[in-house]
Amino acid sequence: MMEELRFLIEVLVGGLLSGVMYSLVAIGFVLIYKTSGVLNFAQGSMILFAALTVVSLLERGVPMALAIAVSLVGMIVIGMAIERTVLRPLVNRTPITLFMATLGVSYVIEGAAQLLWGAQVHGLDLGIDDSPLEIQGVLVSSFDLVAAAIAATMVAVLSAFFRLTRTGLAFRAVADDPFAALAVGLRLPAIWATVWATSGIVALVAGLLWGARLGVQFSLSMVVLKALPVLVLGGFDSVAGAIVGGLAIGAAEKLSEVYLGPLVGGGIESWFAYAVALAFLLIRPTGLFGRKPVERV
Amino acid sequence: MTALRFLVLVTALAAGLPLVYSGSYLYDAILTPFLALSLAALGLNLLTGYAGQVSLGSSAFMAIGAYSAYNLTLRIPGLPLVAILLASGGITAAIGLVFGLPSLRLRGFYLAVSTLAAQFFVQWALNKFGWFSHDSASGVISAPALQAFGFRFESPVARYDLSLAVVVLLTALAFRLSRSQTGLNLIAIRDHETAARVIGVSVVKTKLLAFLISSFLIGVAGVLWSFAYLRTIEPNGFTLDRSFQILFIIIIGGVATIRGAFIGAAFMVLLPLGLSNLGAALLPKSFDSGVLEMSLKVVQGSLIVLFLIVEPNGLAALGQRLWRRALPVRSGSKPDAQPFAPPLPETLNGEI
Amino acid sequence: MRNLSAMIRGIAVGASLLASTAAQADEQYFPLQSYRVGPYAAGGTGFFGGFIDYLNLVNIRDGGVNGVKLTWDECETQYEVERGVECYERQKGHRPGASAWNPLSVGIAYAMIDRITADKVPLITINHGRTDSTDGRVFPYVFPLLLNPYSETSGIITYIGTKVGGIDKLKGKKIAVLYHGSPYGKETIPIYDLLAQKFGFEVQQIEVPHPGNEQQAQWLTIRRYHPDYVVLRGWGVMNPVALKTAQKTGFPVDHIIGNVWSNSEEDATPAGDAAKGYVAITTQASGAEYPVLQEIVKTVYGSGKGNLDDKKRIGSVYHNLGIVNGILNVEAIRVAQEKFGHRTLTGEEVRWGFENLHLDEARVAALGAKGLFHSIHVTCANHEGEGRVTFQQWDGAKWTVVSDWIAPDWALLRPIIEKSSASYAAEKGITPRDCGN
Amino acid sequence: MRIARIDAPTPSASLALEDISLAFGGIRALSEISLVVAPGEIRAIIGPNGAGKSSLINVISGLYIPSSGRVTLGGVSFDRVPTYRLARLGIARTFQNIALFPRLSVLENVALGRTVAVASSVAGQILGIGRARAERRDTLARATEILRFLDLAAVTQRPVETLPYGLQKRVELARALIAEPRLLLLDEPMAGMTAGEKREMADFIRNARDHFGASVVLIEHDIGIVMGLSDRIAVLDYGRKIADGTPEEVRTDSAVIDAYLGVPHAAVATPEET
Repeated sequence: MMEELRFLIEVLVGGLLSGVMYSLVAIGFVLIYKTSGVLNFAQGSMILFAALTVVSLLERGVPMALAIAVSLVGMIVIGMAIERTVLRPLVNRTPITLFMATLGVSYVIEGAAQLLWGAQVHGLDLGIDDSPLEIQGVLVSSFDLVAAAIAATMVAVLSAFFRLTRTGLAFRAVADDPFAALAVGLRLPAIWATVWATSGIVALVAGLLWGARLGVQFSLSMVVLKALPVLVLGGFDSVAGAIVGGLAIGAAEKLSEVYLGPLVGGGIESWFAYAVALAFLLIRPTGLFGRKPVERV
Repeated sequence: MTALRFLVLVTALAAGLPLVYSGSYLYDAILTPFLALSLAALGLNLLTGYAGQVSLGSSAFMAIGAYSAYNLTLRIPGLPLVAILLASGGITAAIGLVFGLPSLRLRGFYLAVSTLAAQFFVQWALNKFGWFSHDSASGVISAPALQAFGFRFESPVARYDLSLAVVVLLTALAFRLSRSQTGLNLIAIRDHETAARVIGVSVVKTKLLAFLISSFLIGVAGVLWSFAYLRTIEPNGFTLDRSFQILFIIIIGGVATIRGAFIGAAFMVLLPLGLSNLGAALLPKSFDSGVLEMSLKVVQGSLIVLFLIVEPNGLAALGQRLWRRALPVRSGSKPDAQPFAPPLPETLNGEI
Repeated sequence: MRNLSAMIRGIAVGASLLASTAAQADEQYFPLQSYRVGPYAAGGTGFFGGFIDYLNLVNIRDGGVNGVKLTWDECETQYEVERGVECYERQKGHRPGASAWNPLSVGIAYAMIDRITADKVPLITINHGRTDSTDGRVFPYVFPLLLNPYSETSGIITYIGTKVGGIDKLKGKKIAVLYHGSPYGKETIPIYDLLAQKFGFEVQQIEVPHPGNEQQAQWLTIRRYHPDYVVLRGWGVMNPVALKTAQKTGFPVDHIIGNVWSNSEEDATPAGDAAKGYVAITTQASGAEYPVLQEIVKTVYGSGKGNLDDKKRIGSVYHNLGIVNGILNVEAIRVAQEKFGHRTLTGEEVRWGFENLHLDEARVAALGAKGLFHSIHVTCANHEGEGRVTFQQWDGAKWTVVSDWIAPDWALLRPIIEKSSASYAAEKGITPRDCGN
Repeated sequence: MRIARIDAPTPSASLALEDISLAFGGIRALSEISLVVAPGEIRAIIGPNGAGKSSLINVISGLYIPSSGRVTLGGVSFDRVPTYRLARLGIARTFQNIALFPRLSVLENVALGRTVAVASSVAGQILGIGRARAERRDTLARATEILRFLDLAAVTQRPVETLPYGLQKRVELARALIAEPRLLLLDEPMAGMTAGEKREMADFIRNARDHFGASVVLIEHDIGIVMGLSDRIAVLDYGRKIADGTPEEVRTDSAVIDAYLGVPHAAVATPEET
């Protein structure tokens, strides 16, 4: 009995910690969706590019701090470049067109990343210990704890940025009402550029943590598929939703795989998260924290 | 030139092609997959382009069509080809209907992402339950040749002809649908759901109908893809990437046009092939093929973005403009000035 | 001229008009459906790099096979089936025609079975492919050389048997199989069950959904099950994640046995320290110390014709697999030339060569590959050729062989294979050949 | 001062509202509105901006759900009006912000108004046989007639998004009329029009009533037009009905004068910004 309970807690904790990792990816989506209404599918390839840059520099003998700094600059440039060359010419186009454009961008980034750094598979060691930790007999991954802490720090920094700085306030104004923001003289393009640059930074953090978990390779970009149900559950335009949604999806996914999986033969994680999100949506069509569009007739 | 006449002309040319040229590369590597993808895109266009319901699950429905056809041929020996195609499309349509139910409640990206549930669930189920693949040890099925009236569609040209016949017939029907009252209803719920409801369009019925018809076409496209083109069925061939590819086809080709599906498919099939052949032809053999392919990927992505930027309404609109420019006299006879319209089918919208 | 013809093929007009222009000296052509881009590029560059390196070695060192030059061209598939098919259609127009197809992709291989059978060119699926294509009576043109998934399974269980102190000691042991959620991953489920029954061990088979970048749930299940060994039937990113998650959940890595698609440097490196001690099956040892590799380094890389960009990858698992694949293809041609003459052979003639490919240990040694792989003996009925397997352990930087060459239990597996091939034959209306035994 | 209920719902009425109240998250938009529209009557609803006129129309068409009260349409009484049954009940409406289908042609938009009368199967429509064929011909004939009636014959093939505002408003009216409604709800059909266009539109509305025999509920700001066009006028202010009667009665009602001339409200004749 105790044994079962402990196992349940282990699964739950593991799920919540995985969920934090999903949130990390989801936040990158939310930032951009909130301000420019774009579901940026290139987020995955940005994650790949960021991690690949860091790891390739490390392998060429560049110190970690410098490698991260270079990648950081690179990601900011890429984020702003996408905004400038792709999204701005497409302003006022349908959301689906914007989405497809970011898919096109992801081809470009994936191709460029491999052209630049090769198609090899790399290990990425961030120097975070990954031996299992036993707390009250419950096994917890120390790496996941550290990763969660880093993710939490990033969210805190982002929140502080958006609450305390002028640009941040402008961001929130734009997210609330682009037309009003435009009317009071906020420069939309400058804010968009900032947001895209920020999403580049988020991609770097996600790339490093996920890269350390998976190794740095092409399939790193596929982590976005883990973030999509999180977005649906939490609402595309809510940072808080991305966090709560991530935790909920992570936990639900692991619990279902362990307890429900054996009943149907296992391997249900790939779609179960979507099913959970979908079931939830039928109750609340715009997610946990998503805003309901107002229709005027 | 009226739409139907244009369709007949193109069909005649396409059907006559094998008389002139019979190299298998053209049919097996270009035209047959082009036809299958066009049909899938046509199906998605009815759903996404006309009815405005974004789906990212197209390739799952192709898979359902393919597996249905496999199991039908396997389990009901002697079932005629037409019945196989109809039943495969029908099964896909029925499942599409179920996965269309969320559309009654969700919209936009919420709906789009929810269709991913279909994508992953179908892939999982087909892989999980051995029955679907006749308990084949490796799960990858070798598709038997399709037969009709004692004829086996085995040679590249025969498989092309079969695809052509199916695609032309279904395109003609889809064209008629798009011009009918029901076709207008699809556009009505896309453009203004509230207004549509007020004027008496049944939103529930119309949305589900869109899923039904769209899934039918995509299911048949899946049969062509697996039986006429690849001749193998493997669940890994129906991934999210394929769904994206089909979505690309309609966005680049032209949303809510019949011809957009074909133009877009031509673009998406020929672009990578053309680039790859061009690269192979122009660059020295010693050139690193990995570098080449990655560069091509960059070029392909850039071209997609470029087309999205320069042509909001897709290549179909671009083609139409060029056509008008080439035939300035005809464009003057647009029926703007005509006080009364001729019978509805031709005038509701003059072009395909 | 070839550039021009390729371009015209690109626009798909009049391809056949020009395809027959190149009828010069004797050459033996290999179409390579390679993949150097996409998720599996690491495997593709290694394998096709090794294959090309060996073909180059034969050309440079020996001037070809009995004077017949080996030629090839590459067509990128990105591991996607329809691109593989397009490449097939593109490359089959080459004159002289293809000697053999070597896609190193199960999906592409499947899509080609009907096509190559109609075109009468052999299809080589070394270490992978349909298990039942081992039955050459039903699949005359398909050759899953060295190893098929069933033999692999048997080999792994035999190895675990030696680790626990004899195959009879397996009784009462617990083995967990962690498999990739795909047809490939599922293929061996019945074989593990069969072997569990036969040897009296307990087996739990756990699926990891594609791509496998999250395995917390699976490894916690394993932790609760508490197996003696875990077999990793992985693919791509699933492998390093499995090793990392095993470490996270406290499972000893040296009790994880990887299968043939979990056995490369690319599978272990990304896991970092978590992979130290990991064991995996292989049909060919890694390392560059074998004479044939030394010759490749000296002759091919020495003259700047080496195919790998990164010379550190010479002797890696995929590179060596490519070299072994090269040896088998070239030797098949050599065998066929003895029968049909020292000239350009047709696909059908090369097929005969494969079907009579018999490299015993002495011949393997003569080829400079002693220790690289064991031996092969292909017959009309057995297209796998009784390849032996060995096991290698990862030390954090490279693989070291830690076992003898092990022979899988072919006799046990053959009836299952024949049942499957018979069902295929019935489905496709094929009458099995009579192999005269 | 609150006007007493001056008319009671009768079975023959095209529309009857009984004590309709509506609130948006605590804010009252409509308070106990009662209103009866007799067959063949042109009934205007006027009032300052934010008085609740459009909300009332939206309640009638089921887009808003009232917190209390009942709506009787075509003899059937509802707590909440099912929008999808609206057309079948013989009710058609136009929208304050034009709700046409922008990329379809004028003819197609108008043909869509006939949806409710289509009974043929989808297969029949695709194949163009039997009933579907007859329906199609019928739709075309009716559309042609209505487009001619509304002076739109010259633009039948134009996508509506390319038409000027005034014409779009007219197309919306045509789309409503082709359904042959017994009750026509017009939400600011003349907003943003020039004086000439307004007169034209008023004529169309009057003709539509005479020609097709529909009752009309009309929201309009231009008092001059309303006075000339309507049989009876209801006046809303702050979500309450403050007056109801013939144009003459309303013109002299003190509450109405207070509401329109009082400080909080905008001038009457200013066209509402939409």
